Amino acid sequence: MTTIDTNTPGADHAHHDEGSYLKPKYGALGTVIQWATTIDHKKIGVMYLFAVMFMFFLGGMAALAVRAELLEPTRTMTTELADGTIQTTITGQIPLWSDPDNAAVGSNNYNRLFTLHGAIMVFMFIVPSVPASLGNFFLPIMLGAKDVAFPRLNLLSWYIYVFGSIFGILSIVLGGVDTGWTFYTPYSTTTDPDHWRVVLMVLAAFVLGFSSILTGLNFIVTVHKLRAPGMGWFDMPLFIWAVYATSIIQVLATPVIGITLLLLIFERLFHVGIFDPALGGDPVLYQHFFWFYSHPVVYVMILPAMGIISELLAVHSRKHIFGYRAIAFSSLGIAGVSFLVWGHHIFTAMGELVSTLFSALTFLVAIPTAIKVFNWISTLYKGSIILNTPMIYALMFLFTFSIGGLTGLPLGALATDLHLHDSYFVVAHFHYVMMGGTVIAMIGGIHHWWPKMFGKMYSEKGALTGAAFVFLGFNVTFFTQFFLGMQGMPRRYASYVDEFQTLHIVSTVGSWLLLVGFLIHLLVFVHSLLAGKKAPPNPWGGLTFEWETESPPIEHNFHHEPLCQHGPYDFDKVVPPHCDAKDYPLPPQAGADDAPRTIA
Amino acid sequence: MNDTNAHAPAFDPMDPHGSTHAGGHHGHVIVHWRTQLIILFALLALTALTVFVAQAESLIIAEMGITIPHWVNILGAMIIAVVKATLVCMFFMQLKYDKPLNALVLFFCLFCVFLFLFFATLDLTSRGLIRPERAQYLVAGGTGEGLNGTVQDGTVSSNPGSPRIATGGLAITEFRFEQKRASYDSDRAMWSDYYHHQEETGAHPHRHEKDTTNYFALLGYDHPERSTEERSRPSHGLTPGLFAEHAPAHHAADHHDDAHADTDHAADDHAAETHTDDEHPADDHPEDDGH
Amino acid sequence: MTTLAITDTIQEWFFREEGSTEAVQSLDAFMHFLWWHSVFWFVLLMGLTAYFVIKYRRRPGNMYAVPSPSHNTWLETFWTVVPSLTLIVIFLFGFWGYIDKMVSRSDALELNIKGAKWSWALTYPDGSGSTTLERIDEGGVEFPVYYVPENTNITLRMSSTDVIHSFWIPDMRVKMDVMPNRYTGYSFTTPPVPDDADKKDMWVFCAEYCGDNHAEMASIMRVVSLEKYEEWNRDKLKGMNPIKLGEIIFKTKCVTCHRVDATENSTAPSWKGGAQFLGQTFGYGFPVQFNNGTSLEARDANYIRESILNPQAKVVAGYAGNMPSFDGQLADVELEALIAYYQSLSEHGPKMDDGAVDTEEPAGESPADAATQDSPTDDTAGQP
Amino acid sequence: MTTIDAHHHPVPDQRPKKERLFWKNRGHAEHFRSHEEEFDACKFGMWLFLATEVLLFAGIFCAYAVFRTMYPDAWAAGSHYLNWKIGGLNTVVLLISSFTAAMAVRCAQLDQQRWLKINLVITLLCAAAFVFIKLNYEYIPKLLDGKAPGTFYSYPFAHDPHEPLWWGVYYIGTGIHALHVFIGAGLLAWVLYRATRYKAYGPTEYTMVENSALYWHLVDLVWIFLFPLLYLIH
Repeated sequence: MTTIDTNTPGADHAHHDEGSYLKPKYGALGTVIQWATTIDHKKIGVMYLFAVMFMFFLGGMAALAVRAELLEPTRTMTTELADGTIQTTITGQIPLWSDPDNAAVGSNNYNRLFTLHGAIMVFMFIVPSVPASLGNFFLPIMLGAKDVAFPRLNLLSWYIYVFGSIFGILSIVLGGVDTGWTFYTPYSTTTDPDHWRVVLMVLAAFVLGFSSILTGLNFIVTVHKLRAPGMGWFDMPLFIWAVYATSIIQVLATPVIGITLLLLIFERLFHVGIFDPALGGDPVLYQHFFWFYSHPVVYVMILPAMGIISELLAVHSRKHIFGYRAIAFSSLGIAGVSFLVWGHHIFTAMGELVSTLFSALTFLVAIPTAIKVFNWISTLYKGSIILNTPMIYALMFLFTFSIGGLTGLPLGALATDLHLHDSYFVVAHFHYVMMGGTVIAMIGGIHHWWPKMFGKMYSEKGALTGAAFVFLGFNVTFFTQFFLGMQGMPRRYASYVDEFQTLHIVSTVGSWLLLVGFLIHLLVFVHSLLAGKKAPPNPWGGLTFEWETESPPIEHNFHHEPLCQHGPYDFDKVVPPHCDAKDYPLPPQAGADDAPRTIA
Repeated sequence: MNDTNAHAPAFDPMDPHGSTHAGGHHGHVIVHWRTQLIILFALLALTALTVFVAQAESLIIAEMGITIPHWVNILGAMIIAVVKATLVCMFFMQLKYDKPLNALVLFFCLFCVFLFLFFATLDLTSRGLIRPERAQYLVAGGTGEGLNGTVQDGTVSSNPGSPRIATGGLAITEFRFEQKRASYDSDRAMWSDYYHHQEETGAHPHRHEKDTTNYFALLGYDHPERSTEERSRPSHGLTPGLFAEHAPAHHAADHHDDAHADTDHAADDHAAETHTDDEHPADDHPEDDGH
Repeated sequence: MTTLAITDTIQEWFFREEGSTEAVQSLDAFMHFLWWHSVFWFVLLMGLTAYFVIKYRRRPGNMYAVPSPSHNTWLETFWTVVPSLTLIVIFLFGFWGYIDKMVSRSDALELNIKGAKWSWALTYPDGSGSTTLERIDEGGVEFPVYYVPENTNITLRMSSTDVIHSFWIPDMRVKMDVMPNRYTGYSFTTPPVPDDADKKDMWVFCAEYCGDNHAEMASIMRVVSLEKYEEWNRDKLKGMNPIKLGEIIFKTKCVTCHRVDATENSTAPSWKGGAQFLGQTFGYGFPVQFNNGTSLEARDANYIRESILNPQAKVVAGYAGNMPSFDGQLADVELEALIAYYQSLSEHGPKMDDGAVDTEEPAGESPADAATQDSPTDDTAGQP
Repeated sequence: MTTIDAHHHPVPDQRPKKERLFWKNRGHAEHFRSHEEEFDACKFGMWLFLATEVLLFAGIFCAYAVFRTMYPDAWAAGSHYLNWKIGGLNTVVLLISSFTAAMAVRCAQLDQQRWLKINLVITLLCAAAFVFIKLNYEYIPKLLDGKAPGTFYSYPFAHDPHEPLWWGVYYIGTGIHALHVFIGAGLLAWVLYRATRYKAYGPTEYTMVENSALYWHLVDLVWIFLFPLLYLIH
């Protein structure tokens, strides 16, 4: 892919005088207003990035508190009582949550904490994480477009996200909810005597769903209508394919959670009874509604991460990705199959017939996923692999995601699921896929694109140290939980029988290692922003469109409308733009007629 | 997808989507008003048809005593609805003339709807496959017993502001019935009010199952059956003159007393029984669910 | 030998001990199969990755990637079809194990399980409940114990009185959700009692999140020999001191919320006479002020009974009153035992003179009465 | 190879709003290559949005199907309380409005400004009539009778203990549909305003008319299914 500059003077260079999109304008206040009202997909993407990182921090703090509580088998985190009695706490009281008026209701901080962790991480962090931040920033650029199809809609969905998050945080700050992020009825319709906390949290998830829908809709139209001239469907980078498949799921599955949560709100406010056994409703119907969305949505979480991995592996081993079409179609395949398998979350609640059907269908998902992994590993074959931070993260992803995928098998098989369901095994599996998959891929992606987004290089040494801690901490934290689950430790337990304590301690220590890793990454990023070296336009020698613009990109992305002339992974045919040909020698087989092209 | 452009022989790399070939708006179809009008009339006709089918089905069952399986009713209505929806999509929404991509969106979304309906309904109806007791509801209608905030005296629960009420183990419908009954001096007065109200609102007065003394017949209505799963009964509007011929001047309480005197022996027994009940309305009320 | 040792180690890591019945062993074997299957793929994939990363790392002489095909239909077909075949096998194994747990044997002992926040109530076919309570570990926590005979087919018929729970016996490798609106259940065979012991204890956990004390909703299923089971069955309630029996019931059903000392309770008043909670004094014989302005000179047996069966009838002033009703869960003798225990905790307790165990039912108690006497407009009048 | 000239950053249009929004003066957004492409994108986006709406209603239809299967008697009794004449009248009203909405698009395409407005007005009147009929002949009398959802149910003479559930599904289904009627009418009113004030729509610029009409047809589509399900099937 190249932008061919024929140096025609004048009108062709309409955007040449534009500066970086980050360049502040009209003074401090003006800059703030400009960011707040921007319809530039890059600025929106960056705002999303910081927002989801903040949410990750919040959710992570809750997770650390949960792990700290589990150091001891007895319950150590209780509410302060009205008469002033207070029990030993490890994590300390969270003042806002000690509601003396409600002490009699037995508010339970541990339950609020894991709900907080789950709700924040799922609805506010991981669903919007990759598509809304990196996707928003890079999808139009990788397509060679100036913006997404509906820029104002994009801004709208950002604000919907903000308001949804505010609702959610408000609900937490003003007392918290103890429903778990799944809001299972009838517990969620009976738990909160004041109503509005649960309603607020459910409303938050409902509102956030709209943000998700609008972003997905925007991306689908963008991919269909705004590809650069010359870019056919199979010239698109695989990251685009992944985000495209993600968007399909977002558009088709999210409305169902919309109506589900709406019904839940009606249930609470008007006691309609659709999910309430007391009125003839059915609580398992709620679970069907919920998982019809929430299973596809785990692919909303993981698919973009898979797209990132395809990019990282190809670029950092300078190798054409193996089985391009297989990976592209497996993304669509996963999106399609994702609608068929939601029942495997509720094997213990469903009838025998449907359980069996869902179990059989569940294994279908394993096939496209396995295809992707095989293709990624084959891409490494005969590559020129550099072990920098993004690549290390990509390899880490292969490691943890394989474990996550393989541990899905006993959960998909009926007999074993009856034992493992709702145990720590599920917790571990979920974190291996979501954190070991999505979060790790996202960190890799952020490192990969950091120079492009902010025009600064980061400290490679620091980042690698952080990666080591994250890898170690992650595996220590969650691998132990597989054993905990198989041995009989149920999830969402504030206290447990003594024999599990050793493994819990190991797991908690792992969570501290994880914390150290993330803090190191945070330092590296802050250092990079403040004192990082200026980034060249194409530090890794990538071939996709984003590496043809400046770092950071100008306001309208490209000086000229780009023209797609080669595939995104033709490393053996093309010298990457802005790169010196001697650093990127092409193989001798490249042939005279297909002479290597150097692009300035 | 629509990558045919990209690989067609006449592909122009400057214009991958063929936007300039289309040349302005000539690709857009302007549907003739006559076509649209015909579609409108077709839709109206189909609406009439679906109403007719539903009513005819009721009539056939009631008049000829043929029990048509319930799904026939549903299937007929749904087929007509699908035809109507197709017409709207094809012509009003112009899918017929549109890019196939938009139709594809609709089809894929309908496919998801189908999956959703199919599996959810299948699960909730096949639970008792291996052990039948698992399919049954523990309590018909639900009692709310055991749920947080249930109380036994009919007051609102401990959740302040909650619409949840406690019914003392009764289904909400039963609970309201008992409340109503308690507010009347006698059952007869209550039923009289009921039929009167039914007539005023134009609804068809079905005999109520609780109306064991058959005040229904006493008051001159003789249309005691209602639709069930197996069998549809004609609804209001298809038995013209039903009220005109039979409706008695039942508004005053004394009328009921007259009617009461004429009842046959069996009904009398019932009535007597109920009259005793009136003193302590709740004592003898059968507790259907035993809760 | 080594293979066996490895298998044993894995078994220990996975499930802590050898599976005790045939069904459990076959499930464990399935899990071992999945494990080795996963190990195979994982080692293969990661081995290849590591090999490629080392072999093809970027070196001065290896700046470009050696051209290699980016697509191979045969290879891709191969690695699509082969894993799919193993998936079919895994599905079938899972299905068989599942059906085995769902179908009950004709000779099975049917146990009725009722889940409530936050305790399990188990009823035997003869209608008796389980009231044995034993100290299980040094943590000082006591759990209800359910006796079951060894080598017996058991079928569970489970339901819940409030929210969804899940009845999990990790040692039997099976759980099923407990629903408030319908029966669920599964079957299993109890393991034999080990030769060197007279019983085998199995944990029962609630696996579906059900609120505040979800984590405390545990019980013990104790497998004993058939003779011991029958003996225990006979002696269950015989000649038990009502106070003692009340204490046991308290520890089975009430202890998730209530305590008997003034220090540790978090959700509900202590039963200790004179205990302070929300500015009110609790305990038998102490005066009480209600939400609706009325009061009682001294808490009596009638009041206690009503509070257990119909907690919302009179709610103590300032208290949210979210105690669930235990109507239908307690036999009369159990109820009286509870009252006796409550009395024994207070200095105002009976000196054998004030009709402590007054079994006469208070007037106007029946639900139907309550329902009909209140007209709709009066709904709030009688509210606590 | 050729250089592709990027679209110029447009100089802000200084003309008064009325002139700028006149359909002949409307350009296309900068990031689209042509007006045609922008139109296609908007319409495609609208269809995707309609797909989400269909799935939103799928939840209600699913609840309907499940409970109809579980409590057929309650459903039979419930639909008897509804008057098919009122439902049928509303169906006719919506079908006519759908027709006029489609005609509005045609008028915009043909630059028949007067008829465009007339069609839009008729559509809006139909929307108002629909809401009026619904409120006046259905919701209000039924609520006064006590036929309310869930525990608000206070009608004493139910035939089946699950009738409150039926009313729950009925009110939520028709209520969310009514909400869509309001949203659709709002869109069409906006179109009417711009058509009147700016003559904003004409043969080359009618995206908004088309999309609003599509939304309105969806409202009609949902009702086409709700009508037989709620009123006709006993």
